[in-house]
Amino acid sequence: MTPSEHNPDEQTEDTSSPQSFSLAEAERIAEALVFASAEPVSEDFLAERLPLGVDIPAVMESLSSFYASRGVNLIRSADRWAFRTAADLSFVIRKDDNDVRKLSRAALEVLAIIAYHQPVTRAEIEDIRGVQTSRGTLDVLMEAGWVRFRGRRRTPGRPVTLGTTPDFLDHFGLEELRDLPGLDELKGAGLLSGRIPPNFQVPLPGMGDELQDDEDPITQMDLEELGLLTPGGEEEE
Amino acid sequence: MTPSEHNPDEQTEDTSSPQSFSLAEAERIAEALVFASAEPVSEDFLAERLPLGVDIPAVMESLSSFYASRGVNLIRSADRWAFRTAADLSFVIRKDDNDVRKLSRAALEVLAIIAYHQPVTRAEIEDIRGVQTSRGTLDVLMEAGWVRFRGRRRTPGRPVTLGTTPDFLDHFGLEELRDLPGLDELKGAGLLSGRIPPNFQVPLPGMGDELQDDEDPITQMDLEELGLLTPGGEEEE
Amino acid sequence: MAMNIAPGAIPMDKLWQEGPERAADEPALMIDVGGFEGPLDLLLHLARSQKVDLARISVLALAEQYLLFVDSARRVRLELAADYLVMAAWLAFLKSKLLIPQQAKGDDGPSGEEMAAALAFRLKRLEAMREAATRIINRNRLGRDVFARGAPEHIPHRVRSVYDASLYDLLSAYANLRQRQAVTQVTIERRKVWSLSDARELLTRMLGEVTDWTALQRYLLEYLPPADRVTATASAFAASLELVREGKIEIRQEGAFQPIYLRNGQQGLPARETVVDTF
Repeated sequence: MTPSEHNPDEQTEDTSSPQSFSLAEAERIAEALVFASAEPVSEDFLAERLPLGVDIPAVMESLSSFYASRGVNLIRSADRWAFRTAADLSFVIRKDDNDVRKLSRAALEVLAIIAYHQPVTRAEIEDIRGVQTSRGTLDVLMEAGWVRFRGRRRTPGRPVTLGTTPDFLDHFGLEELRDLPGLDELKGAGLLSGRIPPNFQVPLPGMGDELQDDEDPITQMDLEELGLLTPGGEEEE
Repeated sequence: MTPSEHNPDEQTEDTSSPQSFSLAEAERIAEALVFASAEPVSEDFLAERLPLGVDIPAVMESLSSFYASRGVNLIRSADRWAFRTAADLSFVIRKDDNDVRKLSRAALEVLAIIAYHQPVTRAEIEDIRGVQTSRGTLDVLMEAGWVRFRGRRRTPGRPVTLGTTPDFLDHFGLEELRDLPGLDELKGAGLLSGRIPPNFQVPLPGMGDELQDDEDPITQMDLEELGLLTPGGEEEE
Repeated sequence: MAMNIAPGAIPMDKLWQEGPERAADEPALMIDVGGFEGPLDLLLHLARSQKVDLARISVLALAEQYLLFVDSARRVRLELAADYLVMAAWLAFLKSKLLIPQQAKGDDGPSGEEMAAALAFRLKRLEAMREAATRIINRNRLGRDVFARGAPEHIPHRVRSVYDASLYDLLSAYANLRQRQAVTQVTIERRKVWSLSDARELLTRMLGEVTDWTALQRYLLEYLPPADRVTATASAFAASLELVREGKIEIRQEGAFQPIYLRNGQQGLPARETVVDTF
């Protein structure tokens, strides 16, 4: 016994003429489309499925304020829409088998730096943290779908730049990057303004005692060749 | 501006006394629980999570009639509750049923080789992968619109060379081929791990569309030979 | 003395009190270096123990604390990663600059005060990022506090393409493949050496904009474990020759076995001969 009555007259034929298409009907369709999906849905996606001329932002705003007080809210994140349970109800819904990714402290720090400083290169991340990013830390963030390669910096070496994804915003309940907590204060304090003035120099990481894969260690032979050790020379204390 | 206002007073402390617990609040919780659940939800399940004394059937009936006219309906089946898209809207939801297919690992590998090593011949792909590429794999990539024939190599047998399309760049959010991460970035992201042979290299993909010195353009004849055009057929762009 | 702070009242204090009565097997250091994410993290930790606003920390005191820490680590033969030692050398250099009264202005790069300010800035920035990270992670998270539709009915797809794959999928497929195909090599155990490029990087970074003659190696070697000194000296020397050849630094030595002085090459001009055009 399905309560959903099938109203044949709602399936209007002349969807091409916008005025004949009621706002309520557009809301029903948009609601159904977003509700059906676990992933946020872009306005483009909705536009493809709604009749031409429907003011999608208006429809979504109206729906969103309608749901604001309910147990399920319509949320916008990175210009995509999704239904999410209301945050204040987490205490009832919270599941025991909560599959939220545990992040290491390093990964969390790198994530924050990428979020606030994007587009940011790996070298800049290391400059901020003062330590090399261990292999796999970025991998964890990329696998989670929160961090992506954005492009390359147009500087010598063309280093790859990193940034966050729309899924990052969705996961942390942010509508857009400007909603990052404390962004304005950090900016105001000059803490996001890229680089330290060039005449400031503090040793950077990168001196990890592990050899890079593209270098070979200096051998005894090399040192002898360079005249830095006499052949068979003893080590000095 | 997140629509989910956190109303502290909604999180009433004395959930034990049913009369203080509003019907609206019970509805919010029930709604969120049914929404977030992967399975249809039994009334027992709801009763465990709602304060004692809440009349669950009444709550559900009220919710169900609320949703009856909306794009999403709350339906009961075999004493369990679930949200379903309104039946009359299935035409929007199912508009195009071609679900997005995930690329197979083989296809991803071939695509990646083509991206990094282009222009590349089929034999070279097989050389890199160490296995034969099944016909279907390339077809899938062509169908996706990410791979195209570029030309012919001026070597014996004049093998066809493959490359990526502008759609490929578009889909993967790259501005140009040179944005593909290089060896250092792959390593840095933890995608390449362990000891890497010193001669290991990741090619820097070329600038794209222009044919290289050892490539000839593909002709009408070639396309016919490749079975992509029926003899005398028109060229499709 | 009534004001005497009980030993251990400030946890960090334990670090600096190497009581002679300490049992030989007792770990002398209460700080686990492994618990720190590099020297900057350690510095931040030390700075916090000064219990003042980061903007008002005494960088000199901080440098001294850090050097003391490194010293005590060396005394108990705790192996410190090169990162920590490089920072120690740099701080020793900074300390000497801070202690020497400022010379004629403007002719020899950043003053000790400017360098100290840069360090304070970096500490502040790192701390700010830490706080930001905490604020992000404490937001309502999807799947923990806020939930998506549990039984989605339809997954919308991107416009146009029937197939989906992310750049990450693509890159990891490629990396895996290439790695699989890479010939497995016999790995020979690494000798503990400072490679030429280690040394090169180190010199470049430490020298920075320092334009006056400095015997930088002296600072560095002091903080290296004896076993590393030969290799570090050799590599640093070879690297400095390379840098001189490229015009990046200048080098001076008074005589055999005298300290080697280094300074930034060409006073900021690019290494290669630059033709100056008039525009």
